[in-house]
Amino acid sequence: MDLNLLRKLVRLMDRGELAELEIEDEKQGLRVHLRRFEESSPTSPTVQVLGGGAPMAAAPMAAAPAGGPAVAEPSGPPAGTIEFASPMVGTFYRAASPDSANFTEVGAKVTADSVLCIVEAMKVMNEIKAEMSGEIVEILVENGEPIEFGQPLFLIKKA
Amino acid sequence: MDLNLLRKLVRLMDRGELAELEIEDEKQGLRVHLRRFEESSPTSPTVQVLGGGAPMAAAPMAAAPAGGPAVAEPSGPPAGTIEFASPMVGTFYRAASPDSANFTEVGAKVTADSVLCIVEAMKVMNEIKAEMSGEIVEILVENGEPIEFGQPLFLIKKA
Amino acid sequence: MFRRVLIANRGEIAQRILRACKELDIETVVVYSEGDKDALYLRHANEAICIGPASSARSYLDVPAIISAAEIADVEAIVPGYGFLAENAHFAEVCRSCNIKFVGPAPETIAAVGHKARARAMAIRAGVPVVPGSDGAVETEVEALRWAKSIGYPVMIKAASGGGGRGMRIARNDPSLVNGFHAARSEAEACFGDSTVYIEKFVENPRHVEVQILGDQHGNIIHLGERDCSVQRRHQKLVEESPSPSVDPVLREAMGKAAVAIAKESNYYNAGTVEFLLDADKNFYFIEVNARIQVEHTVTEMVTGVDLIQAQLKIASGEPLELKQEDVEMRGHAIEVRINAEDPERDFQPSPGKIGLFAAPGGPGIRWDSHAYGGYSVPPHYDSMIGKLLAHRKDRESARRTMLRALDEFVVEGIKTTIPLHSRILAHSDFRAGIHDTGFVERYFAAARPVIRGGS
Amino acid sequence: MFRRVLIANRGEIAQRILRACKELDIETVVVYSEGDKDALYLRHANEAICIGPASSARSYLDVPAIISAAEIADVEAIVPGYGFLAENAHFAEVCRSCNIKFVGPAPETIAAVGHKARARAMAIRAGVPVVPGSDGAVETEVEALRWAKSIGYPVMIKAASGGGGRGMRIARNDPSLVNGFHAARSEAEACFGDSTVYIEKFVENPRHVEVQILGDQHGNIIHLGERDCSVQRRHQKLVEESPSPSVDPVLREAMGKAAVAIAKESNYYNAGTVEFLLDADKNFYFIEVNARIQVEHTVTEMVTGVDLIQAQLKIASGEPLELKQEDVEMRGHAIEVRINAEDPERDFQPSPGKIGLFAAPGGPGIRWDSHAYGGYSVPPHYDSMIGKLLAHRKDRESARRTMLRALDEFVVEGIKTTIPLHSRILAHSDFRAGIHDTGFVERYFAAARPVIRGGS
Repeated sequence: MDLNLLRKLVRLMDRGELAELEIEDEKQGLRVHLRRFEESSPTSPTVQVLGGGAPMAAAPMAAAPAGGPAVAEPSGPPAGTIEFASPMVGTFYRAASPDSANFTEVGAKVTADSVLCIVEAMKVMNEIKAEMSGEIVEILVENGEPIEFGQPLFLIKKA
Repeated sequence: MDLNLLRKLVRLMDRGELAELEIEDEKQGLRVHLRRFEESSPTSPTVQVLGGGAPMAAAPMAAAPAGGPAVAEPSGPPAGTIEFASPMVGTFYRAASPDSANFTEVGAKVTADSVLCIVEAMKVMNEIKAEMSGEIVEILVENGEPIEFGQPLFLIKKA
Repeated sequence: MFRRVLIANRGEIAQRILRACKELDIETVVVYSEGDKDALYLRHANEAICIGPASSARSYLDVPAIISAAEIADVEAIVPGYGFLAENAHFAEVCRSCNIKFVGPAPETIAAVGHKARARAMAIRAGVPVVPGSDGAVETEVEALRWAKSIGYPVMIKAASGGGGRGMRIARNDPSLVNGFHAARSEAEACFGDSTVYIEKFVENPRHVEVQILGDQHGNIIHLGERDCSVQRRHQKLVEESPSPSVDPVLREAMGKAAVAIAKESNYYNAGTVEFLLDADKNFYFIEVNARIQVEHTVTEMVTGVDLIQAQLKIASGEPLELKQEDVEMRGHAIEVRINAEDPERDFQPSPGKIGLFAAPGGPGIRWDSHAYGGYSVPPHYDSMIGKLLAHRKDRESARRTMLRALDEFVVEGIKTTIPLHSRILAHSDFRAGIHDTGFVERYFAAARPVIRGGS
Repeated sequence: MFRRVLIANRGEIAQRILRACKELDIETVVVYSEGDKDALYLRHANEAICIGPASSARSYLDVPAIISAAEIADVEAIVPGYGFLAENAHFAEVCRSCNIKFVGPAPETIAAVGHKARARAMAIRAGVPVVPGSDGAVETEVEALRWAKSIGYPVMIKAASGGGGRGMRIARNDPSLVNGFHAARSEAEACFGDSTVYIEKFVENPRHVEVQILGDQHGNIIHLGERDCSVQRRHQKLVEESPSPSVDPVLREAMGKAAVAIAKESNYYNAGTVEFLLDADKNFYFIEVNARIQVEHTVTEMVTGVDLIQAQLKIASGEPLELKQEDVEMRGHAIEVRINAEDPERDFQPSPGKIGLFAAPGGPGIRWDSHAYGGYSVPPHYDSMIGKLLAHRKDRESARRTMLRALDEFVVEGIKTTIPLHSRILAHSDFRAGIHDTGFVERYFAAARPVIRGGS
């Protein structure tokens, strides 16, 4: 049982305001069912895990990577906006340090020189600039999240 | 377990204002069911996605009947004629013996009972009858030639 | 060696024979039905002859059509593979009368070993244990009790005309024997119009272990160790391996000697298999002789390094065996799984159709025997097996792991296959421990079967 | 053993490493460029991370991108495969500083064996023969004549700054040496602005024979016999085999000992290769050490039964070697051909594009290592190799025949490949006799080359 995975799933539910999440991964012999309290009571998600449906700890092989099945690719950005993709693989930070203010927020106007975020790669903090003028419509990744090359970070409505 | 895929799905739900999302990808052995908190909007559509390309969606029942696809047949006989195919594998003879006259010739009229040729198989001389009325337009194989099952032997213009 | 032979089969075994012939520099003529006319392996033969429509009865089982093809193609021998006409003594006889070599045993041998009672008698003459039994009709309760006492419980009461499990009763003591005797007789009368029953020792939780033999036309016979085929579903083998996890060198030698003794008794030549049941106490009992190459010959090829199809061809052409018994060495461990176009989720119903994306496994330790490829249409007319996947590694656990990773990387779209079932079988703790018996699949994977039933 | 590793490569070797990891129960993270994003093997990894655009310089050769991926994926080790960063001492150093195990030798070893002069000195210290030569600039005719006398004719005069055959002269006697000396100097001056030349023994019609070694981090080093890679085109290997038809057991032991001595001299651990030239009189001369797994490691795997990628992983994780030298046994003969997406009819120009109908060979004795399948698009950005086909049989002639039938049944539509060329190479009488040398392909198959030249 991978607790890390569960933590990530719960975080995902929180961010996506999910009430319920069910996953069955036959290859991993894994079934996960998570349900959160309905709106009113705020915290403590109820977690129910049904592990190892398969006879043995089945071959520890895994599921689809990014760029796998066609269903994985959601339709593309909403009309009038463009996805701002990460120019490198690394860790995404919204601020220069834990104490600093975020570089940008939803609704903020940005110009070509505006720093949008930092991507840390090999201990180097790379400031990522907007390189266009526009307005931040959505921030697609969480502070501290690992990101791939080419992964969309922001939705920007171009000026 | 592909967290990226899940993240994208949650974002998709968010954008599309989906309350619930279910995916079954048999190829990946993966089933995902996500449900979001009911929001004020009364009509939350239940969306069910059956994904993974079209592997099992495509009905796995064989198409090709015994005769095989018609397209495989090269161009086909000239208009108004039909190909008379060998009902067995063997050796084709135009006459009952080297001294006898041929059973038929180009231009001859035949009826259902007319013997067209002999196919020798396992030392047995099988008389092959026309089983239709018509006129011999062309003889497609040579005397003494080995022939396959289904090989066209004559072109006949049906009466 | 033959200059030119005819391959009287289809699918993976036709492909397998083609490969052996090419490596021996033998010209090949392959016959095919209209149902197989687009198969890629036909391209690899020197000649391909259509012998009939898709129906097996009018093509691959049609003796005159095949002999006629052999005559017009002017071949010296016919290679039958398995299934179809491979164990048909009449066909072997016709080949002989047409002066065409049949790549298999003599017709007399096929007939003898194919007859259950004669084969059993042969085994007894050869001093090989058979499942103890009454060897004939048991008429009365008293007789039944006498036989049960001499054989020892548990015993099985079987209808002489029976089949498919009907008219069969297991008895573990005298009262259940008496009840079972009458019940079996009534059922046999009702089902088959013949109340005759006989009594046999009931072998509990047996393993299916078979010995590969090779005999030439000069009286030399050797064995190439055993295969374990205990992973079966309704007597259909699903997974085979060599060596058997239940057989040690002493038992191997005993079973090998028994197999060779039976083969000698029947003047056997060709590749062949002697099948045994192995009980929990490592007693083995002769079941039958398969007078042909078998689907699972491949696992023996991997561990011994002997090409059995090439060996068959050499034997049929009159060459003496290249190996003596002491030259046979088993190296490593091989596991084979049968990839069938079937849906294990729906009672294994056939799943013919066009294959889309297709990527067979490869890499170290993997062998793949198949005629399938992306774009191939699995015809609905024949056996559903589309290939055999083998893993050969230095020991059983390594072979099992290699097989699991191979199954995991196998991509077949468009049809259902037994691939996911095999992943579950190989991951099962009983299989891993090598303690599974012939009831293993029904016991643990039955649930996967009748989820949805068709209309009938 | 590692719990989780990153695979810093692509194509067939990424696939190969994935397989080894799965069999060892190691979780895998594979990095990929946008040019490879649709590759099927990415699905088999636990995680796949895009690290850059198709250009190698910005993806598979981009050290920060790969290290960054390793950090966010939280792996214990990086497996480099061959090519790209596999023999980059700086990269190995960065891994060490980031506390990530590099699955290869120590950075110091990579640097030492990668330096031509240092490697040569190391071989001399280890008592291993190197190609005899002046070991430095030859300034005058008199010096040249003295060296030629001590080395023995034929000799080669080479430009110190040279490459690609320019500034090189072969001399077979004193007058041609004097002429060649001056000609080479002028040419070297003209071409490289540096007239310095040196003199080396000219090894005529050599065979390329290399020895596979395995060393652990505890000082144990063994060799796994040799590979013969004499079938080359412009120093690109096309066909490899083991054992070499030119090496007998006595020579094998001598070359093996030499390889191990050099490895010890450089404190080598990991899988590695020591390359030699073998002349017609069976004298061998050290050329270089390849401090990585090689493309053709597979032929050694087939004949020894050792999984070299698994061995690399075990070594890097600190395990001692499982085998001692006396446990190494070579069994049978393996031949490998490289299937490249190239057009041998058009000077081997790359032939990327989408594969249509695709059916790889299978059956007994065949191993197929590839990431390709029907529908796969061979990207134009990388090496043209799409797979390695191996035949392993009991002896060389059987392996050759198996390979020929496998090449014959190989169907690849949509792109051009080296398959037809390999059929011609393996059918050639010199190859069959095993008497081919490194000039073999240019000598007999040159006609196939310059039929049509591109625009440049």
